[in-house]
Amino acid sequence: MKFGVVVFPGTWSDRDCGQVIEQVLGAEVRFLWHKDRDLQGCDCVILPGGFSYGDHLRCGALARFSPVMESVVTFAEHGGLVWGICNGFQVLCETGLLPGALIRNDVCEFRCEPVHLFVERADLIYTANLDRGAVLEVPISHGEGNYFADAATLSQIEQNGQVVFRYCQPDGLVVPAANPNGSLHNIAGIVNEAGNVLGMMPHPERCAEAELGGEDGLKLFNSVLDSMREVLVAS
Amino acid sequence: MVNYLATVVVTLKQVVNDPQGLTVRSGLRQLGFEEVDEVRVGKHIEVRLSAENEKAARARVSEMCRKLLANHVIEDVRFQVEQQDAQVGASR
Amino acid sequence: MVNYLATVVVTLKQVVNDPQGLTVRSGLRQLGFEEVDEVRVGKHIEVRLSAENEKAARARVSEMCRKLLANHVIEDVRFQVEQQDAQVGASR
Amino acid sequence: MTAVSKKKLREVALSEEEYKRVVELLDRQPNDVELGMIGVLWSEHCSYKTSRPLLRRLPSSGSRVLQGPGENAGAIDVGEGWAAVFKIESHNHPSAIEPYQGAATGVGGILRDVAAMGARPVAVLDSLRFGPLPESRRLFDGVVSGIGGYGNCVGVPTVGGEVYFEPAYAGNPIVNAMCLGLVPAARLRKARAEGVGNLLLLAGADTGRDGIHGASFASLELDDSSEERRPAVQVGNPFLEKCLIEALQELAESTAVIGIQDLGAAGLTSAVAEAASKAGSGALVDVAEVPRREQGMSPYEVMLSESQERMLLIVKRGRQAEVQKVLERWDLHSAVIGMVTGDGHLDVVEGREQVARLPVDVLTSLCPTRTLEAKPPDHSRYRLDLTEIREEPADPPATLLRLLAHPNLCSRRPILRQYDHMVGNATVVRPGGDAAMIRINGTQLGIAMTTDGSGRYCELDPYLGAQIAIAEAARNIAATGARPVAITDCLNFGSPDKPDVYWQLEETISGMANACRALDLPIVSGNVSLYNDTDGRSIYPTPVIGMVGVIDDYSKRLEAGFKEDGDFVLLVGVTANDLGGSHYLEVEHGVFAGRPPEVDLLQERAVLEFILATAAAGLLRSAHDVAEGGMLVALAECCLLSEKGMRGPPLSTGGDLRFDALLFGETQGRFVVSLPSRSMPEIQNLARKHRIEIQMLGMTGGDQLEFEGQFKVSLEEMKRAHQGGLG
Ligand SMILES: Nc1ncnc2c1ncn2[C@@H]1O[C@H](COP(=O)(O)OP(=O)(O)O)[C@@H](O)[C@H]1O
Ligand SMILES: [Mg+2]
Repeated sequence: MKFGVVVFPGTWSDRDCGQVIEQVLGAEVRFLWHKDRDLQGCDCVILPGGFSYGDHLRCGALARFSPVMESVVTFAEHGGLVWGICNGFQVLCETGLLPGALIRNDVCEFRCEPVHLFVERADLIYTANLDRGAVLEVPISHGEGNYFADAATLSQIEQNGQVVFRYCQPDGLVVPAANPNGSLHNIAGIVNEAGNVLGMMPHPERCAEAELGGEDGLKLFNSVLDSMREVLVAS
Repeated sequence: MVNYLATVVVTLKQVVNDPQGLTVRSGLRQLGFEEVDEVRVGKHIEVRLSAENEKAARARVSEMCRKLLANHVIEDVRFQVEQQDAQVGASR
Repeated sequence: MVNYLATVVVTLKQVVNDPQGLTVRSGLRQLGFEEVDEVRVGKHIEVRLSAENEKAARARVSEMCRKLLANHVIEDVRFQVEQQDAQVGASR
Repeated sequence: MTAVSKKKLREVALSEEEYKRVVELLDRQPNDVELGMIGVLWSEHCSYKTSRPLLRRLPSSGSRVLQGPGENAGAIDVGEGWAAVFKIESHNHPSAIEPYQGAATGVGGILRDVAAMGARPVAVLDSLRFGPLPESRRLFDGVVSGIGGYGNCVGVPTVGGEVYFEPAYAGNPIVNAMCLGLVPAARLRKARAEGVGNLLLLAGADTGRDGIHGASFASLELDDSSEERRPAVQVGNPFLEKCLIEALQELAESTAVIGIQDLGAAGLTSAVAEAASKAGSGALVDVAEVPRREQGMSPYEVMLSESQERMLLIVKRGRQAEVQKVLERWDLHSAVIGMVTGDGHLDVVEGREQVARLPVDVLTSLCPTRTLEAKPPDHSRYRLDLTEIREEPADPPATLLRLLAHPNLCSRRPILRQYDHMVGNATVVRPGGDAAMIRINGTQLGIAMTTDGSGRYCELDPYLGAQIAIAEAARNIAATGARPVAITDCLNFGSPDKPDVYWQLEETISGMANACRALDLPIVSGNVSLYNDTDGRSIYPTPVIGMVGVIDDYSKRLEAGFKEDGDFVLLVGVTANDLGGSHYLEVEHGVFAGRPPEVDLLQERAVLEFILATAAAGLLRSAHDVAEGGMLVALAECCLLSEKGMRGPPLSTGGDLRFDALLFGETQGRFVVSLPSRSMPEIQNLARKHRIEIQMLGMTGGDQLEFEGQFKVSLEEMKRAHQGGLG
């Protein structure tokens, strides 16, 4: 099982993801430079957090045109695991691999703080080790994480069950007060219909060690690792 | 080739919330501008380019808008193109 | 009172560095728009307000620009004001 | 003899005597470009002509010091082959005019200083002062989002800082930013233009007409004419800076790079002159080779431009291609703009034409220093007679709540959550308590950091105030279990041309020097910001101390909040009637007066050693220093950070201790700690050994802060007061 972490100019969660994958998870990681097309045989490609191209114009707008993204799109279309975190989620929306867009937080301020996530889908490779209805504590760190989709798209996402995480209270209640950025339907993370492309604003790589204040994020990395091991063994 | 200045205006679609507009509105009201009803904030992008003629310039700018300058999920875009005097051209 | 729509354009002064413009320019060039010479990114702000008449509206918008909408240290600002049909009035 | 107009001299901010000195040194009149270059380098901001003689009093050596003042940043050995590189810098004047960009480019500048040492920047801290809210709202909001805006984009966590609101800063805010970076000690870089024939490579942003005369601007008072100088404010490009930092990291081991110097105040002129001066060499710059952002720039403008996000690399001749390849990988422009020469001169040419030729030492070391008149200010308005003030606060819980809601003491969460304080996966103590701590991944080492200033105390007594700033910073570090090891400082003062301000500067530096020696804390870098005046009124003298501490095993770190129910809570240290300059007097009696608390440096050292010993032995569960607002506020903070209450027997005063001083006085050298009951005997032993007084205050638990039969406040009330303070 090999993780690939894409590095755009302005990406900064690449190193954190790498540290978690290598040192906490004990798995293999390759850094994928934005100018290269080769995904180096990675089984799961992470588009990490940061300010790719300075978030100039719009978050993720310029990153989507990089050579590596051509390969990522093809990889995703063939069922490859593509996991966008924070800026990566924004890139996936700009690319069209995920529906909707992320606009400025309703508070018009950057927010770096822990939030709680209600897990809606436990049947994905990313969430296989979780239970539906579980509550995770994961930090956010963004200025533009306000999920928007037009009414038709939104109802389609909901009908298809594409919402994976919603902002909630520590007790699991999904209420407006638990929404840190104004996202429609408290959406914190969604998948594509096929279930192989996940985008989420919170940073699981920041809470993969008790020393840093929590281990809930590690559960997602472990889910991917465990599920993929099964897949790889089976094939 | 002729130099053109394209002015591209990108605005949030009416159905999209505009947090920045709301913040500016409440800022204005706090400053005593109570007559302000609504504020929406968009982008004003100036692109200097060269093209064969105005029609060609328009076509190219329209393509830029479609490909990069606006996200059509959330934004509307419009632009105008005007010819520039040769010597007003940009630095490099 | 009459409803007005003010369109305020805030641009960085020509001498001021525009990092966003530089990035968009190199993005456009990488996308094959090599004819692009310079890009500058500013703000397009739409303010709906009510006022006695157009002159009063202009005076107020001018004050808003000075006090909040632009920082004259680094930005230039210009605006225009037009009357709105009553029924087109703002949403809230 | 002045063949130069007064107007021109004013433009370059040189006095007539200074101009005479220039002519003497050169043995001729400088041309316009030369005059401009000398003008900026002889400005207070670049030359430290007023403060330099005083700064020599500060101790700067010690067993851990790898690099003292004189380079882009200081460096200390933190163990296991790692060096911590750090410096603090002011951006007060630009922030006053354009708060967002002023603060943002302040962060950008300090990141480059650290990156130029070869280090990866891993933490930012800030120290801010504004006039009171709500009038200062716009400045405050703009500065906070500017600091966050830059740091968040670059991906360096902002892990700490401080902010205070006082009328004295209304016209002239203070915006200081500190950065700490890490680098294997063997790879520390220096800013030296060594080796005749080696090349000067300018990398990063293209050069525009930004901030020409920014350095002299920072050395002038703010008045109405500042309006015209406004283009001195620049727009930062954190994205480009991030790429620059990554490229430098890729070049970390390259032997092709001889030296690195960031471009800050006075742009190319300063960078090249400094790098040549440090190496005892000379340099030739061809301005025609400098990549421009704008057309038609004159050599003068190119040499003085303060465009951000640029770095000067001194590269081995013939090896520029391999360096440029790395820069190109990050889409960074670069150009060879000159070379190192051996004749001790800085030559500026434009193509074939000579534009300027100046001895490097005229630009740097030969700038005449100034010794000014010092006179203590009239302090009669600060006289305080405690006998006129009743000793018992009428309603201690109400006073406590008012203190907790005071903008200077309330929760900083509305600020901290705008800063990414977690990126890097290393922040093991988050901001909000005392010092923050980051770990060095791959080791057990923890680095604690804090910034502390003491403008209020310094206004009342700069000598004492300076000592308090250092002692308080040391307590903040020790409260995490880390040993304080070194300092960077930023001296924010009014115009030194005023005798009372110069006196304050002298007194402050003496106080700092004294405290540093007593606590064995070298100052390895720093910055001086003078002329913080508006309309003739100076800010409070405000030394800001950035302190760094080290703990060998971060798993033994402590935090300020209580941890468990049923733990003992102790007050460490002795309390005296220290109400002078206290927030209590201000909030309860509307008085800002008196003499600040005395700092007994020997006692201070003993208390620090005691805390470190008990932390190292694993006896404590939490530690928090007692500072503004006194003991009761400290206890409330321990409760708020943990959402746990505390309950104890009624408090009593012995001897001539006043009850208000016990609750709210700001006596130095004190901590509030919590510990499991089984630690008690061992703590008592250590206290005896270190000759430290400890006093049992109560036990953790419940949902109120209560002294039985005396008074109580609920956690909920305290939380509401504390959280709402910034509006
Ligand atoms: N108050 C101070 N205490 C100690 N060192 C100082 C102080 N002020 C300046 N220095 C040192 O003097 C040198 C020049 O400072 P400065 O001009 O601010 O550097 P730069 O231009 O590289 O940012 C630096 O090495 C700095 O650390
Ligand atoms: Mg420097």
